[in-house]
Amino acid sequence: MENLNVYAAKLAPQQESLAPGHRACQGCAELLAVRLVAKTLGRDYIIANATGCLEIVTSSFPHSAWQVPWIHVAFENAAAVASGVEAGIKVLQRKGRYPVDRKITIIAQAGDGGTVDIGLQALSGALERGHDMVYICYDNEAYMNTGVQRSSSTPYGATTTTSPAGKADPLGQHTMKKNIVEIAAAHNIPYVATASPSYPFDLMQKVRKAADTPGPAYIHCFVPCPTGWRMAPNLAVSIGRIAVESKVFPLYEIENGEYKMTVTHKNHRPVIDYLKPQGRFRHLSEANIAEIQQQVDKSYDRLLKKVKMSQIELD
Amino acid sequence: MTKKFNEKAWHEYELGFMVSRPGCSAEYRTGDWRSQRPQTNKAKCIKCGVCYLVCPEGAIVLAADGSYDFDLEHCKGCGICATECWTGCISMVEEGE
Amino acid sequence: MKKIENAAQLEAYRSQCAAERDPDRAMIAVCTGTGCQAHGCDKVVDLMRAELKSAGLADKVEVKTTGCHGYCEKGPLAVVRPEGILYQRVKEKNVADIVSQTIAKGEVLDKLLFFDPTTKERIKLEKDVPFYKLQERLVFGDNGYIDPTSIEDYLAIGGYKALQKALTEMTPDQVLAEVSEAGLRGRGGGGFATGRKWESAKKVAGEIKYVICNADEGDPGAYMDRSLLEGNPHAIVEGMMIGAFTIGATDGYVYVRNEYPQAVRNLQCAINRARELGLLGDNILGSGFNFDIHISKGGGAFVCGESSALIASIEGEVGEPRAKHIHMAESGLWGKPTVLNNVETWANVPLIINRGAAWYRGIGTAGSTGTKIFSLVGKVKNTGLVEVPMGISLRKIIFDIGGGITKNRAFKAVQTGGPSGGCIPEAHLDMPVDFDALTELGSMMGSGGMIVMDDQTCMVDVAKYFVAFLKGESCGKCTTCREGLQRMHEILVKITEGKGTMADLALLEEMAPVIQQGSMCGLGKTAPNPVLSTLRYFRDEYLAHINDKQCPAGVCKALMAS
Amino acid sequence: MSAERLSREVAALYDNNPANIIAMLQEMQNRNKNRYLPRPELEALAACLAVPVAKVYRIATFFKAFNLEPKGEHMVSLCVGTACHVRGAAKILTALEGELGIADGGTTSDLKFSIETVNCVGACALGPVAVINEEYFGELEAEMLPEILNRFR
Amino acid sequence: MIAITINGKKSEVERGTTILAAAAALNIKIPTLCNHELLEPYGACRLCLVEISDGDWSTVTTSCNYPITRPLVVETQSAAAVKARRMVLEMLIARCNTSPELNRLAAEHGLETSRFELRYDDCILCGQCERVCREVVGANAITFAQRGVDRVVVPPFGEEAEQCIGCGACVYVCPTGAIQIQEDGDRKIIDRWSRVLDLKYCSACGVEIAPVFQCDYFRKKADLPEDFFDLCRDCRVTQR
Amino acid sequence: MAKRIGIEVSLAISEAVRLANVDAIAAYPITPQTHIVEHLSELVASGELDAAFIPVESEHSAMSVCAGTSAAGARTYTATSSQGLALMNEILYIIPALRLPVVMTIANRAVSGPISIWNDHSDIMGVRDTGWIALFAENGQEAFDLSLMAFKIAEDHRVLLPISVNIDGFTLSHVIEPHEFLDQDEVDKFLPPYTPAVQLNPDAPVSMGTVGIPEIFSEAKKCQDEVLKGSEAVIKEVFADFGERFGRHYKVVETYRSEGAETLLLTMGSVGETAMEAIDRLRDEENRPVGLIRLRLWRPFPVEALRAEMSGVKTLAVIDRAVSFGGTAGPVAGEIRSALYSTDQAPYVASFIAGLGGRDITISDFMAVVDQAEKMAAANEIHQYKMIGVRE
Repeated sequence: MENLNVYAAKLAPQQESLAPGHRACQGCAELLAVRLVAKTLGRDYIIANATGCLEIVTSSFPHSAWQVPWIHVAFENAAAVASGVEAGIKVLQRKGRYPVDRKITIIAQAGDGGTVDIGLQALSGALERGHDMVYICYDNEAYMNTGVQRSSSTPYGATTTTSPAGKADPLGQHTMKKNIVEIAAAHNIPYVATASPSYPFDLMQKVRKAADTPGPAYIHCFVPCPTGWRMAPNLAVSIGRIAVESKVFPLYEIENGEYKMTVTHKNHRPVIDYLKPQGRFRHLSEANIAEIQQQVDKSYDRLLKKVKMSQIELD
Repeated sequence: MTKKFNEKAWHEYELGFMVSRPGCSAEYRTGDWRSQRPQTNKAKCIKCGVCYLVCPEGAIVLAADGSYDFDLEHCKGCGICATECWTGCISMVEEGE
Repeated sequence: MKKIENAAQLEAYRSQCAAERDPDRAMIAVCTGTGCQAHGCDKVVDLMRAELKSAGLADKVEVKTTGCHGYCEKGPLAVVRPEGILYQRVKEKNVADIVSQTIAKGEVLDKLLFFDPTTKERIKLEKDVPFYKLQERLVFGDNGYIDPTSIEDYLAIGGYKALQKALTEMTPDQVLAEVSEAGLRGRGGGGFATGRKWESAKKVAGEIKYVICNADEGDPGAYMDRSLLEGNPHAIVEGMMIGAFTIGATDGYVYVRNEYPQAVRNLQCAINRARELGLLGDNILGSGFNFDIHISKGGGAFVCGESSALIASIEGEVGEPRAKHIHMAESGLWGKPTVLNNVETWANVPLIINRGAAWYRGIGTAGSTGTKIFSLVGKVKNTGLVEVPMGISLRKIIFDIGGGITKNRAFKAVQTGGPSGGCIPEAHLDMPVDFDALTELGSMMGSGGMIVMDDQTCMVDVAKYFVAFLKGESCGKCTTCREGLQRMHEILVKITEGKGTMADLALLEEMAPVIQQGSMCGLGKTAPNPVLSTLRYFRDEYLAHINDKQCPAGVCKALMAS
Repeated sequence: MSAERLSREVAALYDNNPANIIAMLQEMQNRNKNRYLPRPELEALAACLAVPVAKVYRIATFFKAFNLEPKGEHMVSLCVGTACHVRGAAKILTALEGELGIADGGTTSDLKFSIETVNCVGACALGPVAVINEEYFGELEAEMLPEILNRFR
Repeated sequence: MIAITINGKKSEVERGTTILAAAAALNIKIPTLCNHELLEPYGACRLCLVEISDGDWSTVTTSCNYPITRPLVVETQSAAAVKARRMVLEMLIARCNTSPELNRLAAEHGLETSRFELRYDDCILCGQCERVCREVVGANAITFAQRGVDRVVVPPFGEEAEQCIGCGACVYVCPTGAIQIQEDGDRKIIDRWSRVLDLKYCSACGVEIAPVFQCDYFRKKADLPEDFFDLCRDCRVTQR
Repeated sequence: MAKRIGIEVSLAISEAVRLANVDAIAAYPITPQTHIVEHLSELVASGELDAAFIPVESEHSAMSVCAGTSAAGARTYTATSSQGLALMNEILYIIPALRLPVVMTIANRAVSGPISIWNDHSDIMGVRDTGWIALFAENGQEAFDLSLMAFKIAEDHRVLLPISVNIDGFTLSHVIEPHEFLDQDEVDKFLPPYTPAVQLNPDAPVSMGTVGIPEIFSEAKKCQDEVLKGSEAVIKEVFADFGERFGRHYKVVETYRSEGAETLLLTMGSVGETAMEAIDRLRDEENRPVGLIRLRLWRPFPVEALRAEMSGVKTLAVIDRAVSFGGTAGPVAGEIRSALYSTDQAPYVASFIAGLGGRDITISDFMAVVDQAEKMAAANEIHQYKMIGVRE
């Protein structure tokens, strides 16, 4: 799907269920991703939103950017709230007290903090219970809402306000980004995918698939944050593309256990292309970069192996 | 004239302080944030819609001729459209120019 | 020829033409319609002219090659005027006798006269032949008197008088009132009130409007439009001009079948002659009315008989119907207000203007005024074109005019309304024929095809035939029409092969309303009619195929062996 | 004549107006001795009128009047309209196909004959009827075919 | 503005709004396979049948091309409408049983199988590809051809679609997945249109940009410099 | 009217929830609440109750799921205790702010540490200010009746607030008592299905839980408080309606033999029954003018109803079952002092803390409390609280 580009863009669903006037920063790829999700789902969906950038910028009283039902309860429980909405609607439909003429998709959405850190338990619980919902993590790789503090999704070598690179410790973040996608997949749910608004059709197709899949689905969406990543806002989409082209953020899906790369490139860029435009990596030494290149290659190869393995298994 | 939201008494708000006007954020003008404004050279526009799809604001709207206009009420001037444009027909110009 | 600039000049020229054509002068009118041509009329004409010449009668007796007289069964036809003696089945070998006996001596050749099988008598005069006697040939009758390539012939019998009257003595509103009052309904099939149609188009403001003549006579078994176009093209031109004057149109189009080359030629000739005389063009008869007519040749698609497809085709697009929720009176050809009527409808217009609405209403029934031309074909003795007042019974048409069933076999059904019409059984033969009665019987008027079937016709096969026809002619745009007809055909094939089940029958009946409701244009909307009407009246034949594996009429090959 | 010249000439006859494309195609086909529209001619006409080839191709395949393959010198158009059908046109078709050794829609290898079935030639009284080169042959019976065809052989 | 009631929900619409659009505005979905909001209403698939009524009068009609010109009551789930849609779907799945979208709709309408003989076509002739190529892209690379049961969408003459720029708009709109686009080595292939296009790669980073033909097409259309597509968008910005 | 059945109180509560035809239950097991949710999941599994039972992975999620189901428009129930309630704490604040009428049974239990599974009121006192309506049941029948009435109160469109029905862990939850159940059709008449004022429905989208900027935050809190206070009238209405229908009458503040009493004991929860024994003995054997007052409604605090019972009362001995560490009194006593402070002839309020972490409070304990309270009153002793039975 992703080798579509021109004109298909024009033909994407025209309906917008995310209104303008939200207060995201210039060039916020998270809001772009959300807009694409919204386009895909039309009007028949309900959102449970975790606390975070997305919640703040879209729901500043007395305004709301949402044209679909939306509920925000707390930071760590979007998955739980969504699972409640799902269960509630299902039972009301059964009892004839809720419209049954169409399928209503339940979306839980949170940032990386609300997903990989504080919300991990609720996420795990909801996935395990098998609710028919889609959990979307918009991963901008740090706690941006509170001022760019590190999360367990912050990549190795990135500087944040709580993993700053300094004289004594020139690296920034020391730990490897938590592989939440694999954690989600480990719940044996029917659909898990990575996505990026830089590949809008791939993203939209995955959202559609996730919504149509009975049972829980998890989408991990890579959303460059010009503010937190310290880069020019006009590059937000571009850097997402480079992340994929440089194997930093491969786009793939795991459908009923089967791994599949959804976007592949014949030629790959070096990670330096990805790191260079971003202020958060500016302090890295050549050695650091070489190390990151190695890490990226390794995990990409590992992923390819999984793809191969899963296909052999299923054959 | 209805009261502004910050002039109402405690009992005049909606249940649970919810917002029941879907998408009313559109009333909020984010265009003021902008320092640069996108401008299209329509002669080079192939009307492909790429700019429209990648705008985080949803501030690019289809025009009658199949090309696209900018909703300057909301455009924050991020410049993604100019960067993503297939033929480079969008350029960012300083506001006030 | 100098252009005619006003009514007086036209009147003068008409008188001159009439004078040149003394009605009492001897004349042999030979039908050169398609039927007679196939029977070799051309050679008869040539020979006749030669004989007359050698007999020295060439300047006394004119051999007029006219359009179709309608009695195709008996062609070639020759009418000796002024007496009106009808010679039928005229062969080359008879020509010498006609000239030497009838023309020279005034003796009637008995063997060429019509033989009435019931009275066992020979009938001398055309008007006394049963085939003609019961007809009322208002629109079609002139065919036998004029050479279609001669505008003067047409003028001589009062041609363009109605135009003259409309342009010089009436306002468009008056013309409209007359047509509305006459109760003229579209002869193309729908039976929509012509006055209402014109009125809608007239009401819409606009400098550019169009009138269209639908001459894409696609119904197999119907050829009255062809005969009119070939035999009396000026009547159509005149009708269109009156319509154009009424609604304010500046251009007219005749969309005519490519399969009708003679019609195209004669029509083109008529248009050219009218132009030469200034009857088409700018400031017609000094009235300020400008109008011209163009011919658009169809590419051979039955669906182009459907108005929106026809318009698409004129516009140079494929003949695919478009949704017609906005009426073409508002937005038709190139988006402009358009009135579309078929050949026969247009040909009725001059009559109404000449003789008045009250007179016209006196013919036919209250709901369906005037006459209708039917093409009476199939297993009937007197095949041909018949023009009868609306309201006459089917039995009269088939048995009195048509002479009954060939080989005196039993009548089984008559199919009217073209491929999407229906088959009407014996029980309803006394039904008066008009728009509403036919619809009620599950058939329709259509353009006037009337195909008679005898007991050797298998009705399932007939249904299959029509569905196959429509399947082949569907443009293929709508799922319901394209897939539906294909599936109906599949099922009917199954039944005629003895493989049908009762479930198939149920499925047919389940599909039919969806094809009717779900299709965009008239073709699809009416396509299930043949199946529905045969199921309605001849269900036992279906049951015989399904349950007994037998084809009662002995048509379906697969069921013959058993 | 080159396809370009032909199309220019024919287009000019109809005011170079794309609305007359059907008439132009009819004209071009009539001028072709095998009464068909070769691809280069369709492409040339499209170029000449500045309309997409796709459109010309669509029209040329939609209407039955147009052939994209060469047709025989003599077109045997057999009417299978209702009146002819009830009078046994199907049998005539079978006989005709046998006589010429080609199926409906086909053309003999020597490009002498093509068979097409048409829905109605408006000569219903004569059914079953065939038209060969504008000449009508009515009240056909299978036995008559060899003689009729021989006239054109 | 004209008052309209759809499934009991009332609203006012501008004269000429289609029933489908009016329903969508009320968040009532009417299934359709040939309609696209950016394309002219076409009315080919006939799946969007609904029942409309005005007083005593009622009928089943397609909603995609029915302009509202007077107050109407519309029922999208009336017995007649659902029955008609089910039959349309039964016809469609008999033609094409490989489309997930179609099968989903069929299941939604309670259809497990079709009583008609299966035909295994993958195209349902909705014409979205043809219209998109013509109306939106303007390439006119493909067209309907023939008619009736023989109707197909093909490149002219049934050969390689020489005007196809490989944009994939047709792939995107195809409701049955009948049109696929693949990258195979250095080429982009749309099998259905027999179209094979060589790819152009960024001279700086080596990532593919688009088919050469497409680049040239746009270059000419937008009057761009010869070397415009030598760099990909990302390199054009970041290599500065 | 149905017959009397001897059944464990936890099960009786489950039956009430079943009769309420609840739509959704989200719960995490914790002693001593477990019997309630176990029985409910059985009822769901057997088909006797058509509801979604969502077996969540924590109490935090239990309450979060309840937020979801209730916002979706489902009648929602949960139950918890102690640590579980504490873990819910964050969400407990948000539920009333969103005006979601969740009903929760709290099987009251001491909060760790040291860890204790036994009964006291430290769990509910810890969430006192979250904005929930809180009712206390004294016996099984009351627990059953209040559980039914809780839905009616919470879902009243004038209220739309969550409500907790507190029952003492083990001492009430696990005892078998005779209960008079109600017939389903009677209950259905009393409690029709929940019609939400707002629900998450794409046909009328709303945004719930938007960002509360300073310009409106005080108004939001004021509103919440006013609605909570206003709910007392609705509670009384529902009590009256229930009494009329089923013959069991409840008040927000109950008294026992308080006529002419100069000293009143004040209790919440099941200890009231023991206290009654003590009062009987003091009245009948010692002829002392003592009585008992029991708070059935804890939030909103029934200030007026309490004051109305104070005429002639000289000493009020308040039994608290939780400690307000470093505070001025036991949490209930503190409230009561505050409630009576500005009234004419306010009685002397003695604060006693008893029965922590499952420690028994005996009849003689209560009798001793009366003695001690009267003495303290006489001396007008200034004190924070006295802990009963603690080894010093």
